[in-house]
Amino acid sequence: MSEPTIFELSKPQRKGVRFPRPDVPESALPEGFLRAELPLPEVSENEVVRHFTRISQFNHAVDIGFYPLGSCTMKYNPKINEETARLPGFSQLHPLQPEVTVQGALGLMYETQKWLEAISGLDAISLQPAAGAHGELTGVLIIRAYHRSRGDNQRVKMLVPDSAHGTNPASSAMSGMEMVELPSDERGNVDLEALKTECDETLAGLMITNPNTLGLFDENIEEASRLVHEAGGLVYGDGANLNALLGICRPAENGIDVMHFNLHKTFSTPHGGGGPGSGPVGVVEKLKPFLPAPMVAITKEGDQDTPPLYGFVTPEQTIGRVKAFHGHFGMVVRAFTYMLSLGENGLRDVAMTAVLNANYLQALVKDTYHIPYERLCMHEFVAEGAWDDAPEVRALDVSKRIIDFGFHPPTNYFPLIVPEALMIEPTETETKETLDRFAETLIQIAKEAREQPELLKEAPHEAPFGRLDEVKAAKDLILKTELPEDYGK
Amino acid sequence: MSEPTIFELSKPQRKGVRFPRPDVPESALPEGFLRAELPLPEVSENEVVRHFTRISQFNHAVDIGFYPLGSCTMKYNPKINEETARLPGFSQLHPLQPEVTVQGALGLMYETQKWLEAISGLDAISLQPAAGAHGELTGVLIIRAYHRSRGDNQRVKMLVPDSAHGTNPASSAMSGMEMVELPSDERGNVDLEALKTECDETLAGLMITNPNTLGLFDENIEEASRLVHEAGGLVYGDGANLNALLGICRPAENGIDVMHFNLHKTFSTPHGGGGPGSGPVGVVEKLKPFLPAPMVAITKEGDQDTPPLYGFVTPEQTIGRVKAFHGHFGMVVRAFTYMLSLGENGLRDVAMTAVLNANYLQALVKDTYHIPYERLCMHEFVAEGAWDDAPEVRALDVSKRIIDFGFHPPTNYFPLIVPEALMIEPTETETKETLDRFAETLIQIAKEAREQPELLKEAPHEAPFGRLDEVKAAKDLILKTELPEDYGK
Amino acid sequence: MYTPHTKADREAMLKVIGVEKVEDLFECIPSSGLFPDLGLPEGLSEMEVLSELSFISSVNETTQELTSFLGAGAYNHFIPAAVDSILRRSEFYTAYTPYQPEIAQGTLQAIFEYQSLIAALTGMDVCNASHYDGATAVAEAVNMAYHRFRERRKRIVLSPRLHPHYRATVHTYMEGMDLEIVGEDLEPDCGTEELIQLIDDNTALVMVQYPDFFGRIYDFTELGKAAHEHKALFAVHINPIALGMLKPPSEFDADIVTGEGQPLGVPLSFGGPYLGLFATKKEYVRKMAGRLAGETVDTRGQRGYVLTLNTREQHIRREQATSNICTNQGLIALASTVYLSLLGKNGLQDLAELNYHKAHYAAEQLSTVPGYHVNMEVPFFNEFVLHCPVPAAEVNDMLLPYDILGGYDLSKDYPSMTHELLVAVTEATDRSEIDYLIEVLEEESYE
Amino acid sequence: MYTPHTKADREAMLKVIGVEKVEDLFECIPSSGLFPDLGLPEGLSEMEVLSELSFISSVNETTQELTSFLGAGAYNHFIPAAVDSILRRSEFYTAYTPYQPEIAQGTLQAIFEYQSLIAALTGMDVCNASHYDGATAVAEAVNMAYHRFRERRKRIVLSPRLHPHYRATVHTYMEGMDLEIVGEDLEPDCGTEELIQLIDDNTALVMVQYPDFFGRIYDFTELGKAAHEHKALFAVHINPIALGMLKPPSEFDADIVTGEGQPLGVPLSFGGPYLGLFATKKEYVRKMAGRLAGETVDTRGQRGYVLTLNTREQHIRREQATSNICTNQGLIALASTVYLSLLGKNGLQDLAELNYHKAHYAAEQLSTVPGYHVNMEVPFFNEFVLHCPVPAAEVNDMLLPYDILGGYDLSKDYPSMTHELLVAVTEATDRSEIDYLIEVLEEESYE
Ligand SMILES: Cc1ncc(COP(=O)(O)O)c(C=O)c1O
Ligand SMILES: Cc1ncc(COP(=O)(O)O)c(C=O)c1O
Repeated sequence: MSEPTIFELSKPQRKGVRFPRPDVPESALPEGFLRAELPLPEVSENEVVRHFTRISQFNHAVDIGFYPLGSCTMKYNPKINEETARLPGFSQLHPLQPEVTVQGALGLMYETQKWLEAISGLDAISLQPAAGAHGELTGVLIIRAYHRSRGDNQRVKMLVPDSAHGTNPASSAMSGMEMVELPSDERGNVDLEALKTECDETLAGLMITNPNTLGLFDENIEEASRLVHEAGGLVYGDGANLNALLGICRPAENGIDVMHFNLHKTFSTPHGGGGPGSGPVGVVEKLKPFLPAPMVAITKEGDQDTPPLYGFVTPEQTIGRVKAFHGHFGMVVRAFTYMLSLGENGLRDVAMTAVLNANYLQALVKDTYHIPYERLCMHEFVAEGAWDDAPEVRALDVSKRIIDFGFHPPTNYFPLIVPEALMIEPTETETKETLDRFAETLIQIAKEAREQPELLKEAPHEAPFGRLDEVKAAKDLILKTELPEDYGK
Repeated sequence: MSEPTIFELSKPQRKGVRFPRPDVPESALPEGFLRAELPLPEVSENEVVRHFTRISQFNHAVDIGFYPLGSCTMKYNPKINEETARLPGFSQLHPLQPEVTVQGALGLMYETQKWLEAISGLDAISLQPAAGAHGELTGVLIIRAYHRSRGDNQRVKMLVPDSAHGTNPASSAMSGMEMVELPSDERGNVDLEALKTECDETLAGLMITNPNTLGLFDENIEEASRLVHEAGGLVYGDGANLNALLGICRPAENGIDVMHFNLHKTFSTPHGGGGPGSGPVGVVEKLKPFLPAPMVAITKEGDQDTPPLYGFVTPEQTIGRVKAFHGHFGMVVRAFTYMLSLGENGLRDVAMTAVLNANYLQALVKDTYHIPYERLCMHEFVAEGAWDDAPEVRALDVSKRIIDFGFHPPTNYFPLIVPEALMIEPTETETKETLDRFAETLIQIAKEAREQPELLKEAPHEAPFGRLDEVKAAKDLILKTELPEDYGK
Repeated sequence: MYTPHTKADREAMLKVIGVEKVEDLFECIPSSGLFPDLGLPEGLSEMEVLSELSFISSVNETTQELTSFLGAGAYNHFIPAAVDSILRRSEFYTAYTPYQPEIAQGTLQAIFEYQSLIAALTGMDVCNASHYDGATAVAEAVNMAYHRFRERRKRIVLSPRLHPHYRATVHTYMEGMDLEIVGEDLEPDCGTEELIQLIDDNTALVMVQYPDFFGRIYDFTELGKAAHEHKALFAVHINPIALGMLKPPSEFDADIVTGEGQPLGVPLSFGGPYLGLFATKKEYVRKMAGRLAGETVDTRGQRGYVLTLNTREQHIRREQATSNICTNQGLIALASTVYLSLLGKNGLQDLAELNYHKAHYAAEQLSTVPGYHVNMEVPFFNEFVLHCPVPAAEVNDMLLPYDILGGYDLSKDYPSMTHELLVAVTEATDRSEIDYLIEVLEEESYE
Repeated sequence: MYTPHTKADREAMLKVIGVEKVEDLFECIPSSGLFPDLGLPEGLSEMEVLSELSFISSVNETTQELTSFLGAGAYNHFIPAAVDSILRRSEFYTAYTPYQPEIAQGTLQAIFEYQSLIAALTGMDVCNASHYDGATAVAEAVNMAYHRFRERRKRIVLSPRLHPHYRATVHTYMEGMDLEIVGEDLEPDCGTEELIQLIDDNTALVMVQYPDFFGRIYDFTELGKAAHEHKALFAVHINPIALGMLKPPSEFDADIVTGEGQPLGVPLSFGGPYLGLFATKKEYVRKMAGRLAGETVDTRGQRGYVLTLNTREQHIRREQATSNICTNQGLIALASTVYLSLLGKNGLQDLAELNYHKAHYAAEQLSTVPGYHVNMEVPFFNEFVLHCPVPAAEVNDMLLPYDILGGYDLSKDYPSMTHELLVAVTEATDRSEIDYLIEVLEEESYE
């Protein structure tokens, strides 16, 4: 099954793509600056295409089958999005073109900001952040800048529930905040008592994920927000799970002051094997001046005859730039295409169906897998992949065995507050038949765990590769193809 | 491994792609003409995409690996061709647009005609035929029309060598000709003695494939043409194997009067899982008036300031239309892209490398596989896939075993004049390493044929499917998904 | 350009072969014309080629840029993005005919589903894996009928409202067969009764189009009966989108159904590649040309598919084969398969009705323009004949500067129809485009 | 729209859950704001969406339609068709981070090859699986250096000719860290000696760009030495195309190399998604943020790859992690991997030289236009500073009506450079476009 690396396919003098000879006189090359060797592979176009085509088939993907990877919202990525993002009028724009030449692009960004405002109830949106974690950093920096602008320099404490995604504490730390972890209560909500004790004059804010990473709507959200606000803090919402709330309720109305959106989750932009994502940040009115620069605004109102003029503006007290240029425009085009396709009712239908699917699946498996916080869930739920009467078996083994049935396993070992977690997010684009087959598979595996545990321990059996030795990888640390001395000379 | 059919994935009321509601007032539908049921599947876009993505992976293809299917020239299909054919300025043209609005398309067709003329030495080209066999029919009809135009109505005999592809005799028959089979001589050439005895006043022509289906350049081609011409006949060239001759020699100079090109072989347009192809036909001067209508010509010469005006014309004594509109334009764009990429030297390099690859492979395996007509070959060669000391094994078994090594098998059982034929055409886009691995595989299989014949008989072992029961298929004759009575009601 | 060998490769290979240089491999070729100078330019890099082709393509004016009412056998329909995203999978487009079913189940299952979908749509029992286009499918229908009667029945009755290109193709294909092709010279407006009168016991085939070349919908029950009374075959050429709402031709007891599959997700592409649909009754399956996928099982008990009934085909039967077809329209058939799967029952029905409503709106509006007239008596689908106050060519010439393609000038094929334009309206025609046409016609009044 | 349930499905599912209607699943949500009216329009069909988006896109003027000399961190390069044909494979683009290596070897091997290619190009030991873009890669370099010295060294020396957006991003990222960022206020034309003077024992990092923001090529050997004498880290931000001809930064003993990967086969796309390159020496691998693929074997003895050294990352280390990066630029890294594989050694070298020659031709020609001047003393790659006779903004405004994007107005970032335009020339710039620019400048002479 395994495939040589592109370097191994190389042979000196072989050529892939060529370029024309210069149509201008040649200039002297800068002596002393030229490299002696360029150790890149030399492969024909045919072999390059085959290589990547072949290895692609080693992957599971949404277009191959069910992918209930919790917290990642692996929904169907509509094909029309891929077409619109590739329209030359979008893909062939330089980011520094004069604004008059890119009014379509700016208008599209402006409209996307408006849609996200409507969905979240927030007052302004920046499309700059490149992914969820980037949005978090942006948001926390906004919180920091807000307090500083008011002379509240002592507000450096960021509260983060123990159920939070790793990016939340990491983002707080990166921004120079001090992170304090909050426990969850027995219903999986943020523990209000613990929160109260932290509500002092050093409080910068609370980072909360809602629905939280257990897939539960935090029933304390409004009370928690109230407490934080009363103490002079701000509430950051991790919007990774917004898929559950589209058109159901608006986070701003639950007290969220800053929030990031994951266009690569909620708004169907593809995950790309790890990225790119897009993590726009929205804020309430009072935080608008702190948004990163630049933002898109109407710089001259239109009227009946002329459209408005769009342009980039810099918020007065901006935290500055968080990246070059102005966000992952290509992803914004895809998300905008998706929102236009769905419209208000379609968006609401997404949330309702996502939640329906998760609850249905939970109902089917809850007698077989222990659900530590058993309630009606939102768009996902967390089960335990271990049983007292199957002591050898761990959640990882369950996951590997799931592979044999043609499904992608759930997220493993997250959130950390659930031992042997299997975090299952079916998304709204899956059929009942798929959910039924997946539930049957889980139930069968639970049985195998007791009766034939080795089936799980040795899984996967049906995948192109068996389990990979992670210890060896970390020990040997081979992080690139080692080339012979004379390669590329 | 196997996958439900699209009908089995259906569930009433499920929807894939939708259309807008009418933006015009609705009219009464024509009563009495409306259908009661429409038994089509109802599947979501996600499930449709998954279905076809999954089944696609059951296929071997050029982009997956070596595909030495003799006579089919399974060369690499450059990706740029796919882009140019999809340019809106080509893909969004209606075939009946006024000529002034499609000058680019007409010019491209005209240029393609000129390139094919230069390559073949013929004097005019029609791009109308849809595939090789369609070109054959066209060519034979031209020959027929030519004789009839001269009052030679008795010329109805078409000579076809026994090594010819099945389409050759079928095309002659379809045109109303009488087919007479010619034997091959001991060097694989057309048998001149046999040919001579058929050279009478009923002779319409000779259909010859050169290089022939043994992969051999017919050493008698010029003599055979001379004889046919002397007897008042015409020579039809099956251009399926033109890949061997690009820039090497021009068929017209060997005496060919009519010939078809396979753009889907020689000129790299993809084979599409069975088509579409494109089979332009070229003719010598005296046959020009008989070409199918319409053809592209310059209808008004240009000068320094204005480009020429291109338009469709109808040859005076045309055989008529062979299809609607004017050929497989999308394929012509791909072939033209390919020719521009290669240029004169690139074309010659294609032929030289194709012939080099075939001879190299032949040299590597000829001690193991009997080559009935052993000579320097052209772009392909034919070996026998059977051995006296492995009586159970047939060429088919060799082919099925080849699958286990990740290669597509050669063409089996063609040409008919070689028992247990394995017709091997590597093409020019394959590397020496691939040819070496393939030769090793063939040699290993020859060994297995003696030592472990069941390995061959039961092959393939590594493919997604085992051998399929062809007898059952022909007996049961299940040619579509049988639907329940109430499906689509 | 796409050849991978290094100098060292080439030398090693020549050594194995036992010749000195590549040129030596061609010594059997008559040396006179060897290595000719073709007078062709040097090759271009991919970047240059793309820029050249982009330039050429930009010289054309597309149906997106223009307001187009052209149909006449090729229609501007919306193609969902998922269709091309499947076609671009190189497992499909860089494979060939599935000769080795063990590694071609993707192609084979797709063909099987294509056959199933077209059979379901047309109401027929079996469908082949495609012909080149609508025209050649029609020619093959004639060819099949002719052979069905062992070449003894010589009369073919063709409706004058069968697409003129298709009829021309029939003539070319059957030129050597000495047939008597009748019906084409009837008045373009003739009824089915006039066709019925042409059927006799020497008739092999009666063939009509549905909706016909003028977009009209007729009931062919009587015609089918009449053909069958003379034991002739009855064939109907269809527009597959229309069958989203209309009775399938099986209800007229058609023996053969052909169609142009282009409307099913295939770009206009200046006329090709398109898709020849061909379906028939089970009893005629062995008479039908073209490839067929059939269901079976593999050695592991898995359901699978193979090409079946090969014995009908040219590679086995050679000169005894009815047809010579080999390469067909595989990838285009796949496009239509994905398209029909995506639309499904409701999508296709909605689409057909949308076409119907838009065309009727256009026809009604056009009838209000002084001097123009549309016959609304006979039902039509998404195309209709517009009677103009001046020759149709003049109207088209007048419209072109407004970036409007008015329609197809019927006088090209029907000399008596000098003032008639064939106007097509699909879901891709915006109401505003229709209104724009009306506006221009009103402004440029001939009254 | 993309939800598949039928009414019957929904009812059956609700029954299993034990609620009556879907709305009941949301009862835990404060009812005040439940099911709000968002004031958003109804959804559109795919056909309508495409037409809407096509319209919006057509309002823009593209770099193909215009003659563009814009660079400044984003470059108009030719992208071979094979790149997108691989990116469109949904096995790649609809997968996520390869958490389950047994069914993600496609992604993992591609990352491993990406790491290998970027390491080979830069001459560095290890490369991570990407950052968001050049700017964030630079910020992460600063972040890494800061943590490398356990937050004790507070000085960061940045060249004023490091891209202004990158420097701005560093400020934003490091805002909470109390750093002393120096060097930016040096004269834009300063030499490396002036940077050397800023390095002290409190310096964590010295960072330059190569070729720099003005396109210039300097030898950084001395600078690297100076940094290392103070035990500071030395980082170089590169343009990957330039490394097709230029010495890799490893020859300056760089500890960290960052880069903007956009030129490697990534469309301009109005600024993103792009690709942050990040490579370092083996000794710093555990300090580096971002994902890493490492080679290993599976239970069947097959070579394979896994994400390794996860313990550096946020999902394990949480607030102790140096960086918070999670989702990265996977697919864009794949694009660059395919691009570099296609070009290979010779292709990249030819391309670099082609850029070089074209830019030098343009610079020489521009120098002949009265009033304009290019400093040809310092070597440059494919971009250079054009001194204009009037403020650069005026020149740009004058050129726009000619459909020319003249270049980047440097006064936006360097207030003293009022008359300077940053002009980029790549292989995608035709000689005729350069000549056209010259022609217009000569015609619109300010002399
Ligand atoms: C709950 C949660 N928050 C934040 C993130 C980080 O988002 P990103 O990966 O886009 O940086 C994730 C990512 O999976 C997440 O699940
Ligand atoms: C020698 C030869 N002639 C003719 C043909 C028929 O060409 P096509 O399949 O394009 O109709 C073939 C097809 O494989 C062939 O190999």
